[in-house]
Amino acid sequence: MSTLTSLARAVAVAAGTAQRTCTVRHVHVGARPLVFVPLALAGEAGAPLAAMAGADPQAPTLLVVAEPRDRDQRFAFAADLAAVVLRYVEGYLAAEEDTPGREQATRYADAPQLLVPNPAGIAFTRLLGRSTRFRRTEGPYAVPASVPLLGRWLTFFAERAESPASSLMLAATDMLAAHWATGQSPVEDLNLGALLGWIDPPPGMSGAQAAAMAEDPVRCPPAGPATDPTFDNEVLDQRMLAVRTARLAGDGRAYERARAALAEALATQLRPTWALMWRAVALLRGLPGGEHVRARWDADKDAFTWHARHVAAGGPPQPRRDGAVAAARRLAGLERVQEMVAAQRAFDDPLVMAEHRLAGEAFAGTVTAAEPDRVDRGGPRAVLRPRITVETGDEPRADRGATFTSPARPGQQARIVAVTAAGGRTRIVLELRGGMGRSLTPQPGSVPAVGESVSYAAFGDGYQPAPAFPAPEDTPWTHGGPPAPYVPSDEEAREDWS
Amino acid sequence: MLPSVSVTKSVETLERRIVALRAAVREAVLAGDRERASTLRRDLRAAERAWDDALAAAEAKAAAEAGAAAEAGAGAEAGAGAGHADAAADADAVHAAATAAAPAPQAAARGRGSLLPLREQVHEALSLLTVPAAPRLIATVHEAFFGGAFPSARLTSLKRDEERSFRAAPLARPYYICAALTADLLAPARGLLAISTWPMERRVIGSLSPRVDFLTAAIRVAEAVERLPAPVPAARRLLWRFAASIPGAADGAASMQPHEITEAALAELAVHQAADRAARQAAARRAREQLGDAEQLFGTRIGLAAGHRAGARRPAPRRRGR
Amino acid sequence: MTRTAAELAEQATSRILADLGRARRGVVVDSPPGAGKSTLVVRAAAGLAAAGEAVMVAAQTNEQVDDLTDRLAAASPALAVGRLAASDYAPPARVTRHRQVRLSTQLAGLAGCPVVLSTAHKWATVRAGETWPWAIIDEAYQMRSDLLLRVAGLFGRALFVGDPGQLDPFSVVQTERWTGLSWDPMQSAVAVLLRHNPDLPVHALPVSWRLPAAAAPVVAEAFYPFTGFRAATGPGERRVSFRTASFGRNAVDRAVETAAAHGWALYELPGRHAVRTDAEAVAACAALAARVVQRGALSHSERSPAGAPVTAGRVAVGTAHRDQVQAVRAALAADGVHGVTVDTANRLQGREFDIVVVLHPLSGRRDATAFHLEAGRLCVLVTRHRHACIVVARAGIPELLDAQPSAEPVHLNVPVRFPDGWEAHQAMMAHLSQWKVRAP
Amino acid sequence: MNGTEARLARIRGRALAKTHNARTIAALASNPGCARRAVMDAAGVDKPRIAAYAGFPAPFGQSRFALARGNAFEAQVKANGAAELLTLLREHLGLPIPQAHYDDLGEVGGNPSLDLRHARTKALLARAAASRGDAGTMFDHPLLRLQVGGRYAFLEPDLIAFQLHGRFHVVEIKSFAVIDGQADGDKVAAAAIQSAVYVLALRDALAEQHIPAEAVSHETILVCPKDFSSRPAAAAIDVRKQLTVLRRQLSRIARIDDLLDLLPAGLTFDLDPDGEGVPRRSPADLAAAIRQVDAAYVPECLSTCEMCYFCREEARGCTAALGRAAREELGGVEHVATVLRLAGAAGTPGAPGGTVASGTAGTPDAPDLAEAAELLRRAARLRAEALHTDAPRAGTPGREAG
Repeated sequence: MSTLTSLARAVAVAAGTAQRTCTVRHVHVGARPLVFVPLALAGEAGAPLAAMAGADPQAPTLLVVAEPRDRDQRFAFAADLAAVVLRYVEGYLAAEEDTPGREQATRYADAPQLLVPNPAGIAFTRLLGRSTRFRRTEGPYAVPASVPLLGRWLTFFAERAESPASSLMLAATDMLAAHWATGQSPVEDLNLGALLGWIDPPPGMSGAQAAAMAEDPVRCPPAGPATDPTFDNEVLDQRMLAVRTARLAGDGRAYERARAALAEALATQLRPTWALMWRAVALLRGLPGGEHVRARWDADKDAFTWHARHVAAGGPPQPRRDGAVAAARRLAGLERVQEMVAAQRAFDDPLVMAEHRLAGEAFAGTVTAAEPDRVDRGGPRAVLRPRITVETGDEPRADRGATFTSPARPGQQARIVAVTAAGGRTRIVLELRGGMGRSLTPQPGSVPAVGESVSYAAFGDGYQPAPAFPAPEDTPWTHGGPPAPYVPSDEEAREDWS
Repeated sequence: MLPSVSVTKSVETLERRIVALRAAVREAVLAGDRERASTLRRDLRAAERAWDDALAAAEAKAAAEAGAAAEAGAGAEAGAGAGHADAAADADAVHAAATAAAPAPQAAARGRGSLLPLREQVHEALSLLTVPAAPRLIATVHEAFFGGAFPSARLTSLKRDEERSFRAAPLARPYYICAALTADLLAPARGLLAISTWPMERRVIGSLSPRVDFLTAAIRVAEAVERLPAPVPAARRLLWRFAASIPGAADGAASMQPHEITEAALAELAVHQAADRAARQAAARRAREQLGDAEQLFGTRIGLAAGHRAGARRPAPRRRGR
Repeated sequence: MTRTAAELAEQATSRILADLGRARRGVVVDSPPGAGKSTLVVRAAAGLAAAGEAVMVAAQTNEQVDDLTDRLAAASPALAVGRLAASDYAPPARVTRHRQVRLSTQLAGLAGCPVVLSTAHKWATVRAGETWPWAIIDEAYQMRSDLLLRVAGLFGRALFVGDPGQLDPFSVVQTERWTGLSWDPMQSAVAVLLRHNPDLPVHALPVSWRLPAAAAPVVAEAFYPFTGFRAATGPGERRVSFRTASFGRNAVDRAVETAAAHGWALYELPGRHAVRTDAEAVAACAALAARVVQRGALSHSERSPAGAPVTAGRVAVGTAHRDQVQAVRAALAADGVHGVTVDTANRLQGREFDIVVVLHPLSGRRDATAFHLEAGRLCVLVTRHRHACIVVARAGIPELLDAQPSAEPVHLNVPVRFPDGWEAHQAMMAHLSQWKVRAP
Repeated sequence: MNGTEARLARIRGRALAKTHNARTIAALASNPGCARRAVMDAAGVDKPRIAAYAGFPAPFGQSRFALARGNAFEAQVKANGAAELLTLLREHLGLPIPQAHYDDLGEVGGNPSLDLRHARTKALLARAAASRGDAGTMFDHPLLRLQVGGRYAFLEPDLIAFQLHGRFHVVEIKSFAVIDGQADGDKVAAAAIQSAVYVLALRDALAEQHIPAEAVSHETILVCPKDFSSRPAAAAIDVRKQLTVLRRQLSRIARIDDLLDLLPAGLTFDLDPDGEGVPRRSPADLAAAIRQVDAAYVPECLSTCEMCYFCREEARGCTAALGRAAREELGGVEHVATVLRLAGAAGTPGAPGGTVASGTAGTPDAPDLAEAAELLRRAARLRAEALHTDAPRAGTPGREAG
């Protein structure tokens, strides 16, 4: 959040509809995303109750666990879900492409994308992955081979969802809230129906009215995984009881009837969210994609390729938790990615850049003077060091010596030489290096010309190399020493799923 | 979605009514209007029953036309009937014990088949355990070793019936399912059942007795498991639940050995026995001196003064699982 | 008084040095503000070197490393000192003036130096060859666990020194992925070290040479509830006098004089909610700092009983946010005052001044966020001064604290952090309110 | 009944006073700045009923599945003399084997009276404290009391454990799962502050018998299902911070008079029930009465306070309704309308950029708004400028998504 987005919220209140906080889309939306809407049984850890899943808005697959406390039925659910998810994922294992910049390296030409309604949906996916990926496929407590495989893929998606650069798994509320500001609070934005109500209210309704309507759990069932308590108490409980009763009575027909009635009851809770999900997808597709989105999606394709090949090569499932080295390495990666994405968003999107300008981390203005051919002969050899003067109405934190970067010329460094403020305007003299070719005269257009309107930021979207970490087996005594090598344990395999 | 797509007008109207009623009930609940909610709830249940019966009938009819009239019709009715019969009882049982997987069909069948009256099934289980026990354990033991399942909820009323019949005609029966008594006040110990023919020492409960009785029960169950001709999963599950709470009894459900569990239990018993026996003997002596026959079996109660009754509402129930 | 304080400190130090000899793995030393941390590091390094052990010294910033290098070289002129640095590093005079200090970007270039100093980040780039018998890690509470992971392979045993009361290291990444893990990479180097080696000896330096007698007790109570410490000097040993009289006793003068007399002043602005760069508050900070300089303050202390001029360089203004820094700098420049240090708590860590003006993190705030409440932030701000500290705040902070909801999530297997920011703020406000000067 | 109590009784009206429990006491800390909530809690007002009658029923409900799971789990770990719990305590508190005592304080001599149970709880705890561990280890359904704003609230911890040569430990049993050593931080926080309530009450009970507070450990024991099973696992929780928070809030409740003095004398939330108990007071009139007491609505209330929908409706148009962060970022300005006026209405749909923003619209009225105005105008100008920049650097066009 920033003053700019908060102002947008205020405007939304007055306007009665959500306001954009981005001019472009900063996430990748695939051509065939897999939408996954899970429901969980209240009170139990990751106990699936039902789900709607599929890549075709017209043909969702409905999965139901008639008796969620029955271990076998839960694994049956996992197997059914695996059938949907794995078939979808395998669809991306066909076409490959060369990996640019790497010799003889190929990767898959596209990657799957998993969309859930909200962050809780991601958390549930992680739990489901955790509870299935260690299962054994033979011996005691055996499950179908697809179950642990599903667990590994769900875990993969959920872990990618932690990276701000990844679009492999996204929550609809996150995506929408990142591009629009509503007239309500972030807490209330977690309600997908209310959020969409603000962004895209039904004709003849204000965003506020649409949001209010979406808060009525009877008319608009919550987007899960938690179900509405009154649904549990007044509907679900009776339906489940009927199923159990029919089974105890050993009456096959009554059992089928009761099961169908339960499925229908759950479907009523899932269908509205299913529709909302595809509306969200359509809204986001309506925005033009930011310039760096594709590069980030390429990184997602690499990650997908790596994991697919890891699985194919018989690699072990993801451990329960990161070891010392893995954790440190992952943190370093996340930190680098986070800075990179923040910069890329700003470079792609003037509205995002505006937030940095307001915060004094960037400025935009007009070039009032330029010495494109200036050469610095102070050093051992002469170097091209053009200078330009930019006049801006912004109030940047621009200290002498600080280095800035321009979205228009990301390869070029601009060092601040002088800053003079007068009458609400600030004059900033910048010395440029790089991105102008080899010779002592700059390539045409590589130095901003007088009159050109430019923007500069105190951050660049440049790539920093990953820091070096010890190998896991060299974990030092300060961090508990080398970890015991991972061996899947019986306990993990049999861990009863209450 | 439903088989009832191909179905009579009545079912469709019923379905519309059910949908409407469900919404109405939930709205009433959300609005905090309890009275209205419960009225609507009654209508809803009625509608749901009607809908189910209508479907059953329809199917039966279809089946009949297919020429399997007698069999299918009977099945459907039995199904519907039995269904609602259990529904009520089962409901409580299930809510009292959410995590207990519903009994497997065949076990259930055997349960219904068992001809013994409930009090004798309880007697069977308690006699195996040889110590006072809670309804839940009694039910589990009976299902594991005597193949009869009964919702433990039904046992709560049993003790009251026994006391009534005893007071009507004392000692008319060879045994009564009676209470265990708290050692301090000789009052009925909450939620424990015992057999009247047991010595008083066994029926009074001191502060160590729950542990001692748990260990004793573990030994009896272990012995019973060893006596079984063929392994019964339910019985081993039960034994594992004991073993898991006895130091050094077993490493895992798969690898546990009944005799090792017995030894471990005996080892801990040795630590508690003396202190527990002393407390129980003293209490038993007091009981025999101070109490009449009925009180010896069903305990005394500190009289509830009106004031106390008023103050006796429990603290507001605490939300769980949130 | 001072003598016994000196004895106390000496005892502690020699106990620590003795422990080094016995240490199997290492020793941790908690050091309250200005308690002679660097002195300890220098003595330990020299001592180990004298005993024929090679020592690698790691601090967190080049400035810290340069300070240590300077002091070590000065303390043991015969010792060959290596200064490992990145290629773009320009050594300051206080380093280059020592002939015995050798400079290199490669460890190979420093062969034969029994002591080599560098930043932890530079050390992390050194390929682990043969390991150093000893390492000294300075500012270890500001070093992050994952950085320690990268350097710990270089040494066998280590002395960890740092101030537990200051700001924890932080990350821009928000995740609970590692919460509860003993090796959570977001915790401090000392935290991870002690969770895996709970038996390591932990010492505490008992005497603060920086904080005056007026400050030590309240700071100790608010921020170091378990260890505590005392001031080296007694009441009245640190004074501030002025060479010029006040021109018209306005609130600013009264605040400056209150601080001079008592070591503390709370300059209270009328209570209201304000933007972060609250113009009045910013102006007040600038005016107070300026006035201290303009009035030609003299600091009288054990170092200079006759009094040393409090130049602009000996005055600092501390804030919570960078935009506040910028605003105060602008205001000072407008007043034509130059040389006063203005910076955020994070950047003031480890620095020392005679008089410090603090813009209270909660001043004008409507809600106290975790950031504003962090005990370490306040601790840094109110422990930079040798003589006096003037806190600028809008009225209403106690009420704000009272209305503060307590809703932070609680995680399993995560040691509770003490002191609690809320408690620390309450304690400081309660103390400061004695020295309140109301601004018009 | 002293003045304050009489006053609170009048505010509450004819309705029965809601007795506090650990959860409601813990909730005191969730929004201490809110006078409305403080007064209602102190007076023991039935907030859900009031909110519903005023037309804004609380959005909270609980699934019976969660309820059932919770009760079943507690029953399971406490079954057979708390056999499962004892195993955990032996690991965590290092209980020696002989300490396996179990006392059920759920009723006394078959009598569930709260006063009897409380008296007996105190007696047994004192005996245990005086003993050498041979007089009690686990106390099931103990009953404690705590004074909250002049009235006593009865509290029932899940269990209290006594450790030889050691201390009493409050044991809290929850049915949310601990998976790979971690649980939902908010749920643990709720459990921690509830446990802290019990620690306070337990210390009070012992203090009456001159047993020092240290006899009750500030480490409480949380018992939860492990991973995806129903096997219990235990974790120690340090509740020192929660204890200070609670003491603070309880002392505030005790100082409720300061708040009452600010309220109109006749204020009452009485529903004026007729013979059958049917309210005769008009909802509008009740709502008016509620508005007499200031609320401090923030979106966090939506998950903690039964009055939240009422207050949210009241707060429409306030920046607070957009969240604490937003209010802060909008310069602490109270009302959205003011924000927009100060911002020069720039950024509203269709409004041309800089011109309006830089214009003289929204000259701040109060001096303390001047800076906010400056900030907001700049924000509005930047926003408008960016929104009207012709070519956002769009790479791939929308459809075949980038």
